[in-house]
Amino acid sequence: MALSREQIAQRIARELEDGFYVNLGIGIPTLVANYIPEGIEVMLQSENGLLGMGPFPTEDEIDADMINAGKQTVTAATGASIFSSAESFAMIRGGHVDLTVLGAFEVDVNGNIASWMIPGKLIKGMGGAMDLVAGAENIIVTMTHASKHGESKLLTNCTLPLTGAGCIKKVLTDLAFLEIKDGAFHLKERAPGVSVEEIIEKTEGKLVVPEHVPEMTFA
Amino acid sequence: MALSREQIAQRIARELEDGFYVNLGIGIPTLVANYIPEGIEVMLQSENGLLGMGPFPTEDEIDADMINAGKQTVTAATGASIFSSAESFAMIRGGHVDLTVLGAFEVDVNGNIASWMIPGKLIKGMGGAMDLVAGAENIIVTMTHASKHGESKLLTNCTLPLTGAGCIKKVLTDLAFLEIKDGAFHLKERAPGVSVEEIIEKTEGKLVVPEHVPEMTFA
Amino acid sequence: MSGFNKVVNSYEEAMAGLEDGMTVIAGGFGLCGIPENLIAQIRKMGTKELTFVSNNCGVDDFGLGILLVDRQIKKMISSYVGENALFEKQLLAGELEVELTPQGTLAEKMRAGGAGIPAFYTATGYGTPVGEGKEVREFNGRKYIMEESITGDFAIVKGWKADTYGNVIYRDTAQNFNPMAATAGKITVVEVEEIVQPGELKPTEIHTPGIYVNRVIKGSFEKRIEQRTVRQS
Amino acid sequence: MSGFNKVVNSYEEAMAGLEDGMTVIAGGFGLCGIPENLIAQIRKMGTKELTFVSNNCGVDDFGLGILLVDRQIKKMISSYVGENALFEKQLLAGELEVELTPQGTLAEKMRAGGAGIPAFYTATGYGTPVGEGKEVREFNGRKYIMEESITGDFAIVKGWKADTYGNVIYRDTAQNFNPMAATAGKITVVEVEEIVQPGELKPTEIHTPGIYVNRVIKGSFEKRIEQRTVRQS
Repeated sequence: MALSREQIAQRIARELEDGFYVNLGIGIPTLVANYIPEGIEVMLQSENGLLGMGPFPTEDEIDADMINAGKQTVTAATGASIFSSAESFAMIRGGHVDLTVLGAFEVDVNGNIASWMIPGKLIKGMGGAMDLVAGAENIIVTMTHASKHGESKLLTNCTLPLTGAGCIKKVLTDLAFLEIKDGAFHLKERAPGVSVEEIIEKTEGKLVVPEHVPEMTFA
Repeated sequence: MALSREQIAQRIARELEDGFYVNLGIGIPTLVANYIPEGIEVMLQSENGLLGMGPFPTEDEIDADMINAGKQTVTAATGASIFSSAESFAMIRGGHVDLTVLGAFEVDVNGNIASWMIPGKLIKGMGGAMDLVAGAENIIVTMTHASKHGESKLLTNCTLPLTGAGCIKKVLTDLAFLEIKDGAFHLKERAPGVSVEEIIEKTEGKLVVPEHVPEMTFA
Repeated sequence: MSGFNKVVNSYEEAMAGLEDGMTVIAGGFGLCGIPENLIAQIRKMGTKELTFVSNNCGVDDFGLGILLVDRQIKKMISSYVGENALFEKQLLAGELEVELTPQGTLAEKMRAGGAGIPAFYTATGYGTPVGEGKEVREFNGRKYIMEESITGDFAIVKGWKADTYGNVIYRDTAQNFNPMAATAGKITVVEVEEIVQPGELKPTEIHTPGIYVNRVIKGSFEKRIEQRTVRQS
Repeated sequence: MSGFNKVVNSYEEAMAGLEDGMTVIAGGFGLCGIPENLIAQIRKMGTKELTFVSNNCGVDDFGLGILLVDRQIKKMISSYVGENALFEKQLLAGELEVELTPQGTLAEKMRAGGAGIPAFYTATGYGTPVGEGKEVREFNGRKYIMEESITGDFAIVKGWKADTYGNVIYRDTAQNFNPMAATAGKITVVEVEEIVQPGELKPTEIHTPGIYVNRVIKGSFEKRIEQRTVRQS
């Protein structure tokens, strides 16, 4: 069966290492914060200028001057630092963030990503996404494997305008965990009960399938 | 008679306006701080990261962490701010300093300045001088009009390696105050008792002399 | 009165000199840390054909969004816009121009503008629509695009506290774009919640040194919250 | 123990991994705010052929000057050097290479290095020996030169206080080049006068966020004064 939103977040959380500075995009990536494994500490970077994002505030703690990049009210964790947008993107662009997790419309075998613009629809802007994908060494893209109409989002060439070129190495979909290298998707894990055949069928870009593809397990 | 060091400082101080942010170079320029006219307040910028330099400390106040760009112990004036070298030169390069005063070996009719390097002698470095002359709109260069051997330092073309190109508009020597424009030095004032003839003789670059050249007066 | 006293006592004075067709750089992220009263003053003045450099364009009835009502904005340079209906309408009708700029590039363009750096290279946007028409150059085997800096005729900034000399500190994440905006205006106006005497702010804690600031005014602020999210206590 | 605990307990550990031929970026201006014990540790290790990026090179028996004794420095990238006799001797003998860089350009090169900006344009040095061989480009009628950023294998930094997560604040003008140096090292080592617990430094007052810092060590400091100038009280 396809992974639930929570399972996607759980699987991504396994990529976290103790001491990681992590930027989580809006949507499913935000849920990762709920599944940080025992014994591991990470610090969340919010690109509006906060390193060490804490939980949402209680009613009493709400403060208009304390928000995250999703414009939600938040708190600062112990040991947090707060700084300007220029400093925040110096961190991001300079490659100091250990892991970035974000959503996308499409990725392709060359590590290109399209996530911000659908021609013909109203364009609201890229926000910090282009900086995040250009700056990070270690990025996980999370998305559904195919559209509702069954069209693959893992392509030979992205069809939508790009957010970044050649920068994506890991993709987690609702069906599989894949790595991108040498111009192909490499199937690493599949969702519980999802067959390799289904993944092959729903992957338009070149897919390398090893002899054994382990199934993800969830507690 | 040629101006004394103190008179040079006094004359420069007349260029100060209330509310000016000023960077004073090492040597004679530093003395300007002693002659700030009544009713005028200026803030001194020290390029190592201090805006609002105060007087030297008393013995009791001395603090190794509080120095100026000449590496002298100083104090912070009321309302001072302290910041990094990058921020300090953002101010300087960005043209936010209202007046810069510095010494030089040579200037020429095109506003070029040479102040940091004499080939064949040991080169210690330009420090912040190149940034200061490139960043400021309003610069006063102060120097002796001629060398001890009588060779002019106000030239058609600088002979020494430049500190900056086309950036100097005002020069105060021990003999005269001059402005540089349209490829010439324009004589504006002369030191008390110094003849226009002497200034003409000691100025190698093109010199424009108006009908009347007022004499500087000192209290 | 000291030549360093930047305090003005009315919003008319604060925005005096703003003219049709000018470029205004504004601090703020979403509705957080926006100079709300300076924006309201621009609304009141009715100045037209303005170009705004700001990460966002407010919402329908708050922030820069209120300048859409009388079509005061000609162009937005922003990373994310369209949280309001009027914006969308004017954009689709071709009455409003938008130059979408990645958030980090936008912050750096403002900083560079204030710091006398006319252009810099970044990998952000290479190979995307943002990079089209821009110079591409390779450094150490990687491709970068050249981005030019931004300066404004005015910068409008929201601080927390300022002293009368214009030294400013910001509160929490209301800092965001404000310090860079402050450096990049020919005339920089800062509105704050509290004005203190010189010497009351610690020199090493000042975020924006007064050298960047031309006018300071004390305001009172609504500080509207865009996404009110809470946990149970 | 948290993965964010950056504290090390010996100078050996602090500088572990430094190898011959590496590039080290050092904070400090003159003898103010220099990482004096980290420098002393490099002396002790005897590492050779080092390139140092630092505004100055100390004096004969203090600061980076002490690394000249055993000829540990191959090259200095600095704005002002030569406050010591040994430096002069090695320079004239061709045993030491110097790349003189304007002070503001040097600060910006470090910042750019840490911020993922491979190059920027500045008017500083145009038309001078510093501009020779560098690309010249005109923006708005003025000429600028392209300067490339700097990063180091190590950055050595002197802070005032740090928390165990590596958040650092600097004291007065001992800040100088330290914040930029901190961003530009593959491994950034900060020595401080006091280590506090996370939460003790106010988030908006932190000069260097811990994300840039790999190791923190508490030292004791001589803090030598170069030009002792006083007034009568």
